[in-house]
Amino acid sequence: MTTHPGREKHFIRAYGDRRDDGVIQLSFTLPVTASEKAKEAAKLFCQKLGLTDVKVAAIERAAEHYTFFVVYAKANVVLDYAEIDTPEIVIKKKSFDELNAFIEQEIARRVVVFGACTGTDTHTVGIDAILNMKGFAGDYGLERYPWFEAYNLGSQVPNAELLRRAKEKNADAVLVSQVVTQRDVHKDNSRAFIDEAKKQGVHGKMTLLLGGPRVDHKLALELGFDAGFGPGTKPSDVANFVVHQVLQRMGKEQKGTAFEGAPT
Amino acid sequence: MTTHPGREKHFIRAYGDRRDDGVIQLSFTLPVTASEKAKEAAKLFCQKLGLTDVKVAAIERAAEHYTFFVVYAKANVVLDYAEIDTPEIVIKKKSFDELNAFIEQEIARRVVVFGACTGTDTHTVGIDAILNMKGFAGDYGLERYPWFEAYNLGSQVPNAELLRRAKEKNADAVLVSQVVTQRDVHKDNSRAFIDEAKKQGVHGKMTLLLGGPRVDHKLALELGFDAGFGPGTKPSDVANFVVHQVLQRMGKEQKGTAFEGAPT
Amino acid sequence: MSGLFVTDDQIAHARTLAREITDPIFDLIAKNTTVSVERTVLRWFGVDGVGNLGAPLVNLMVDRLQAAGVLNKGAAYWYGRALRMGASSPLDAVERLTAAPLSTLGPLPPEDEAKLRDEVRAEARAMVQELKDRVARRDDLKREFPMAQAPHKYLIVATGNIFDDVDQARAAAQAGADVIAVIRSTAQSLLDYVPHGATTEGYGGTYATQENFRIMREALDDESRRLKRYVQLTNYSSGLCMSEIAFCAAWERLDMLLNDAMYGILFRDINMRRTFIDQYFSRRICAMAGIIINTGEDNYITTADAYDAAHTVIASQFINECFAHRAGLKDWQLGLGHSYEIDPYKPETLLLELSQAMLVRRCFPNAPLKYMPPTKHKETDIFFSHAYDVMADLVAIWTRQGIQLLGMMTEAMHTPLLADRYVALKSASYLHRAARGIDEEFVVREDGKIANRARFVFGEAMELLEECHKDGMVAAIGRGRFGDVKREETGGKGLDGVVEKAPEYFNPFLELMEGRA
Amino acid sequence: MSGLFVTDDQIAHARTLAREITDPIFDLIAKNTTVSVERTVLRWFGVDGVGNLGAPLVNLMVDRLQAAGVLNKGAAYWYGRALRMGASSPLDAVERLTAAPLSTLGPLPPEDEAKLRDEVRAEARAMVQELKDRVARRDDLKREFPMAQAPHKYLIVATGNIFDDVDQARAAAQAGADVIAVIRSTAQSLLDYVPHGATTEGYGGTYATQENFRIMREALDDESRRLKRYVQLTNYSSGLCMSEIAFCAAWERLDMLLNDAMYGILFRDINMRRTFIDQYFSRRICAMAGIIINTGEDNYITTADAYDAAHTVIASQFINECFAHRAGLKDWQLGLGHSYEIDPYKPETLLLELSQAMLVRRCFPNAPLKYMPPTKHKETDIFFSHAYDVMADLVAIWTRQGIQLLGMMTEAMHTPLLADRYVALKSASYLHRAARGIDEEFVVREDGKIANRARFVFGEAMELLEECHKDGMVAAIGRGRFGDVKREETGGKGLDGVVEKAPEYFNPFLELMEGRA
Ligand code: B12
Ligand code: B12
Ligand SMILES: Cc1ncc(COP(=O)(O)O)c(C=O)c1O
Ligand SMILES: Cc1ncc(COP(=O)(O)O)c(C=O)c1O
Repeated sequence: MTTHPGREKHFIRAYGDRRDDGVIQLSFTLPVTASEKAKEAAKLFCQKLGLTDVKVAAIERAAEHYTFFVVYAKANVVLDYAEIDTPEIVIKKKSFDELNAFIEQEIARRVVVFGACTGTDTHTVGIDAILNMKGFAGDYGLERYPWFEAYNLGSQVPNAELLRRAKEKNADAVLVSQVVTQRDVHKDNSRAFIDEAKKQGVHGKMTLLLGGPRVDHKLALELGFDAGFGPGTKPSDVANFVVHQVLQRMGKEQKGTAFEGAPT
Repeated sequence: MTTHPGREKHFIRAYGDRRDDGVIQLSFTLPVTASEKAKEAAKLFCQKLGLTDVKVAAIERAAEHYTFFVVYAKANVVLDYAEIDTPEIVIKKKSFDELNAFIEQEIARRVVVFGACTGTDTHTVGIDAILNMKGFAGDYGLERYPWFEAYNLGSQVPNAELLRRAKEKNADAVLVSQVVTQRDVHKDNSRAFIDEAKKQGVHGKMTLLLGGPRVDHKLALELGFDAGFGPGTKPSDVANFVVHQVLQRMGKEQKGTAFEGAPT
Repeated sequence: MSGLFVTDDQIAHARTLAREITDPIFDLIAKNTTVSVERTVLRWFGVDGVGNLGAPLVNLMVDRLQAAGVLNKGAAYWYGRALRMGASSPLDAVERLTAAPLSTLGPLPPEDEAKLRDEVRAEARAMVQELKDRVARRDDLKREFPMAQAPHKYLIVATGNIFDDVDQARAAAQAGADVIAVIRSTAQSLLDYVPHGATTEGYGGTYATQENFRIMREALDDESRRLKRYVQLTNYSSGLCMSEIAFCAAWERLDMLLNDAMYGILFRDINMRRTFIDQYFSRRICAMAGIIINTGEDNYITTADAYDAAHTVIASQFINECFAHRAGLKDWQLGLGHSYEIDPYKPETLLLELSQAMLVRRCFPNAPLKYMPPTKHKETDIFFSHAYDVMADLVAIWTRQGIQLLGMMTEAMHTPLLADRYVALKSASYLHRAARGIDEEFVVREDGKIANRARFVFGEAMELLEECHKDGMVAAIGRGRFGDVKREETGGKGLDGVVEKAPEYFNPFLELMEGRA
Repeated sequence: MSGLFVTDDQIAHARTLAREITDPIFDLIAKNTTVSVERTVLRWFGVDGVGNLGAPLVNLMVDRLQAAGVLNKGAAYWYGRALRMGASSPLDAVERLTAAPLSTLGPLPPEDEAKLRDEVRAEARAMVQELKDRVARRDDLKREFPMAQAPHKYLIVATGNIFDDVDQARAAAQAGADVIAVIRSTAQSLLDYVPHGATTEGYGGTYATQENFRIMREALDDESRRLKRYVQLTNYSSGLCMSEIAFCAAWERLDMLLNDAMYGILFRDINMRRTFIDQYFSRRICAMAGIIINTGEDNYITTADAYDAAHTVIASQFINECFAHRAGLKDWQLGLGHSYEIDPYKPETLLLELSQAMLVRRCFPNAPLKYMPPTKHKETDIFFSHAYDVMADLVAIWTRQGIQLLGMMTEAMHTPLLADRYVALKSASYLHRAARGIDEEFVVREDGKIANRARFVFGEAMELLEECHKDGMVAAIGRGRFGDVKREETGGKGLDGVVEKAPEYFNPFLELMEGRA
């Protein structure tokens, strides 16, 4: 990532075939019958988005009353890339061995985590990737860390049960996976989880993590979690994060310290 | 095409998975290195287009300093489909035999047309499709019409030469094909053609037609042609159009009469 | 295909193993019934509708019978008793039964018992005939408007709202879909009842209800007539209500059903015994109603790795086939599931996928087979994912799959948009058109990578079957042999719905379907 | 492959026909030279730069020699005369020659003539050595950073601006491109001179200039080092300056060149004689410089129908091969062109395309071959077009194409966007990875549709060769046998640039390249 000392401006536009030509591709369906009129509507649609040089490339009869369009057009959008904030990395991410050694020394007890795919969601592959021995993409799961004590409750676990079991073991962190996102069911369930955590009095005490393919850090924070992890998350990212959280709760590290691999 | 008596409103939005959900797909490249920051930029880019619920689905490292994005988002664009104008069809398109019989009776001489791919363009397949015997998609080319006299001069023909030869034979129509459109070279060449036609004093006298994959009727009119024909044009469309033009020039038909297959 | 990769004897041996593996399970099935089977019986007699609190009447009735400890005689028996008590209609029967103090109702005199059974049998026979008549109507329509050539392009709709589903199903049919699947709402399989009526709210899918089935089939009948091409409908029956849904589907003339002997156990943590018993009755219904079942082996390789676990698919297919044959299903009804799921970043994956699909074809030459597209390794880069799906289209036509689920380029993101289906259909049509008959152009080299891989996978599958044979299915499932998922015989949901049959257990539909009456 | 579809004898017969077809053309070539060949000679001696009005010095000089009617002695001869007149440098030679009243310069005394030729020959030998040294540097780099496995993924850039092209070429290389082609500006092939210097304006492409070649090769050398994978560069030489561009390309260490014996005739209406003579000298240069040529048979089926005209591709390839062999090119340098262009709405197109590609492989087992993607039937529906390209990727890896142009999903719309190339590369990589070795897995059935079609096409190709043999190439071209385009021997552009050689014609480079000196 380029850094921009003194926040010099760094204007960017879409790149089609030449710098700053602004060319982008769109496709969409309109609930009308394929025709010249439909094509005109597609053009207008794009113009209403502020696009210019609109080329309605394809007009496909997706069904009797639906037309699918492919469009190329120019977006007159300019961004100042220098203005986009990403936290500066302060602490380097620790490897498997480093992290275990670090926990041994600094925390001096095993870090306890509980995880599950809660609500009606049965997609366990993601949470398994984080917790199970095998891990993900060659990166070991938390069960493999000798200085972690990881419990994976599987799928369709009621929020209350996950929290109850975590409390029993005085867990440091609770990991919730949400994969089905249609009509924002993951948000509803996540909110229910946080309400339950407040009810059980653990909110703000344990580290609560949310993960899944449509989760990002921002969303998780909004929903009341301590962090959110999206697609491609490695178990070691989560392990590092949890350890930082424990240190911070122990007062050994300043809150909000940015570190490598932290969710963004 | 649905007709809307009394121009009732007919509001439409993009259809993703549900009526009016507004979901559209975009893809574009930004000249930045793939990163979380790049993803944020892509999101902002879409928001600046007025899109909401922006899901930056894919962040692909297209090259070191270029990132390709696939995005799904909601467009809050509403169109009144009833407001989009398309001419009402008055005269039905004539078949091959009908048209020949019609010319024999109403014009009583062969209709002369000249065509070429002018300028530096060498894409003859399009103009050949319109003029040559074989035609296009099972529809005969103008050479096949006994009541047409069609000359196809081929490719890379200078505008002046095409016009000169057409004038010599007192042509009814001149057909120009333009396929290469990069940096609007087709528009430049078409303007040059119209200037030349004015110079040779045939503009407004002969019917001048423009065709090609990125041509539409509107564009052709803007450039000073009598009509424009885009992708998928059939020779019979052109034949019918030219005959209507001749009739109109003869005063046998009112100018601007809308007919089936007319360019739109 | 005969002789390819493995010998006919090896394949025959696999079938023998499968038969012996399922033997103990058929004992279990013979000795037990479930609440869901009994509810199905009542549905078949025409008990429909819901009680005051929204619970289906069949649930109210069966729960009551179970609470009273008399369900072991069979709901049909009690239905007959109610009739004899003067019930004028199935609904009336429910009311009478739920009102009467059941436990106090002793047996009738022997001749009355026999008469009761005869009466109920007669009614059952009539209802079976009615079902058959309904199915015949479907078959007439199919004859009138023949289906397109296989692979039948199978597309899902999943809006949650049956009326939106209808819109999308029609659109998909117009764009070339041969089979429409209405995906069920998330976790419906864990409901121990079948929701009632037309539904407009669901997550990740639409509730499977009899009324929803009816609405959709009606729309597709209409669309079939308009397109002059019969468009098939499928839904999901695996779950706690496997046989009830099978009945609803049969009654509403569905063409296919997702119906797997083990899916509920492995992927929904439904109790093993419950599932085995339910699947049998549900498959008997499918067999009678000419429904093609789709099994779920493809799911194994969404959890386990598709390369490593390839043999589990084959082994399970032999078992699923055996369960199916023993429930009266014919080969043409066996949409055995498999899929194109190997990590596309591995080398030679097209060879591996061809090998696997050819091996499945070799083992099950007369089954239509159900081929699933890549899902797990789909990327959010829709252009890559589309290319990836295209290769699955190729393998499908190459290995003459009967049923092909079309991959969606947006698989990694959301349930399909209307446009996603259109895009998939257009490409699949191209592939089918372009590559039809390719299998007849080539002879597979027996010393090549495809053949060696097929033999290797078959060998591993045989080992797994031998293990199941030696230690039993229960043990094999306990070890996570299928889909990397471990389950215990007495674990999971729904065991309390399993009831040991009394010696006088009565189920006239089963008798009829088993050819015993 | 040996023995597949047709016999080795049949193929040998095709080669005999091709040889005899080209015999009269080689007579023509032996007896004539062209302005462009002579300009090439001067360039090789180091004449570079442009005159006051922007015309290249080589053009000024050759035009003058031609106007004076003395070009038939060869530009090298006059270059020698200028040297003897005291010219201190090639540039000085140009000036002296263009200043002197040439027609008045009679022959020198015999021993001086001989000495002049020796001197010029010595210089030519040195320049040839310098060219070889430059080429050796390229080969070193190739050894240091080996290329990826074939098919080499060939991508085009076409911004019109060489500096933008560099950006895009680097991006494409980073995304996996193995060969970068810089598309020429529209109609450059009709320019009877090679533009000079770095250029930033062009339509549909970027001007082919020596400086542009240098800039791009330098960038790719750098990129090859960074990626540790040699990235090849290609450009276009067909046209009125075929041999000059070949020289510029050789000097700047390009790896390939589009170079076809008939493309200019058919697709650019360049005079036949002119083209035949130019192609020979240009190919001699390619042979020496280790440049792989790419022929243009694929173009035939963008104008003619790909199904109907399949045989014209094969026939032309035999002729192009013969022209190439006779110019000293080795099999490994023959990127004979063909393509995946059959209308995708026809049935069984994958079988047809496989048949054609396998037939080409069968006929030219040792040539790398250059495979083009679908273009003509591409749709503006980018998702369909992408699927269509993917099948061409499959055929490319299946038939072991050496060079594969990647199809662009936006082919029907615009010259490629950066993203289009990325999308194509990612899918092609997947296909190459997934299907590598598939040809070794299967035996083609000799009684199948693929084999029958191949035999049919080969048969038609033989008929066409027989016709060319009987009536001559000129007649066959006159009948529109290739690409549906008809051309006359004395028609087209550039005939006035053909000059009959005088008996004392002198061209030391040709002597060296033909092994005569
Ligand atoms: C495998 C799969 C299944 C398997 C699940 C098996 C299992 N035991 O998990 C089966 C076949 C059973 C299944 C069923 C269904 N599925 Co499903 N399934 C998938 C599929 C193909 C892959 C998911 C996957 O395993 N990804 C791989 C893992 C490693 O990635 P991940 O989950 O994103 O996890 C990573 C990160 O997100 C993160 N992470 C995830 N969780 C957590 C938690 C924490 C705390 C942290 C720190 C990190 C973290 O780390 C992981 C590693 O990097 C996806 C499509 C796709 N390609 O994405 C559809 C998909 C998720 N399924 C979908 C649906 C709709 C269903 C069904 C509801 C369909 C139905 N009605 O029948 C059912 C029922 C599921 C239910 N009740 O929940 C939809 C969801 C649509 C949406 N956005 O809402 C998808 C997207 C398919 C689609 N396009 O329609 N499915
Ligand atoms: C075939 C082809 C060629 C052939 C042309 C052979 C020939 N004799 O025509 C060859 C291989 C020689 C060629 C060369 C080049 N091509 Co070219 N070629 C194509 C291709 C694949 C198909 C075009 C075609 O034949 N379409 C079929 C016909 C029937 O469709 P059509 O032209 O649209 O015509 C229809 C209508 O538009 C209409 N119509 C057309 N003209 C007229 C005129 C009138 C009066 C009327 C009424 C109607 C009408 O009716 C027709 C029937 O419906 C397209 C890509 C594509 N798939 O579109 C690229 C394409 C057109 N080529 C392209 C380019 C850049 C070139 C080159 C410049 C590349 C280069 N630098 O080397 C060269 C040089 C060409 C030149 N100097 O003009 C680009 C143009 C990009 C742009 N938008 O500017 C395209 C789009 C490819 C790409 N994506 O880069 N090409
Ligand atoms: C055999 C089978 N049954 C049922 C289902 C769906 O069941 P549920 O509704 O439980 O998600 C699937 C899903 O893929 C399946 O393969
Ligand atoms: C052999 C050959 N030469 C040259 C060209 C391009 O030539 P031009 O620059 O004339 O378009 C092509 C185009 O496809 C070709 O195939």
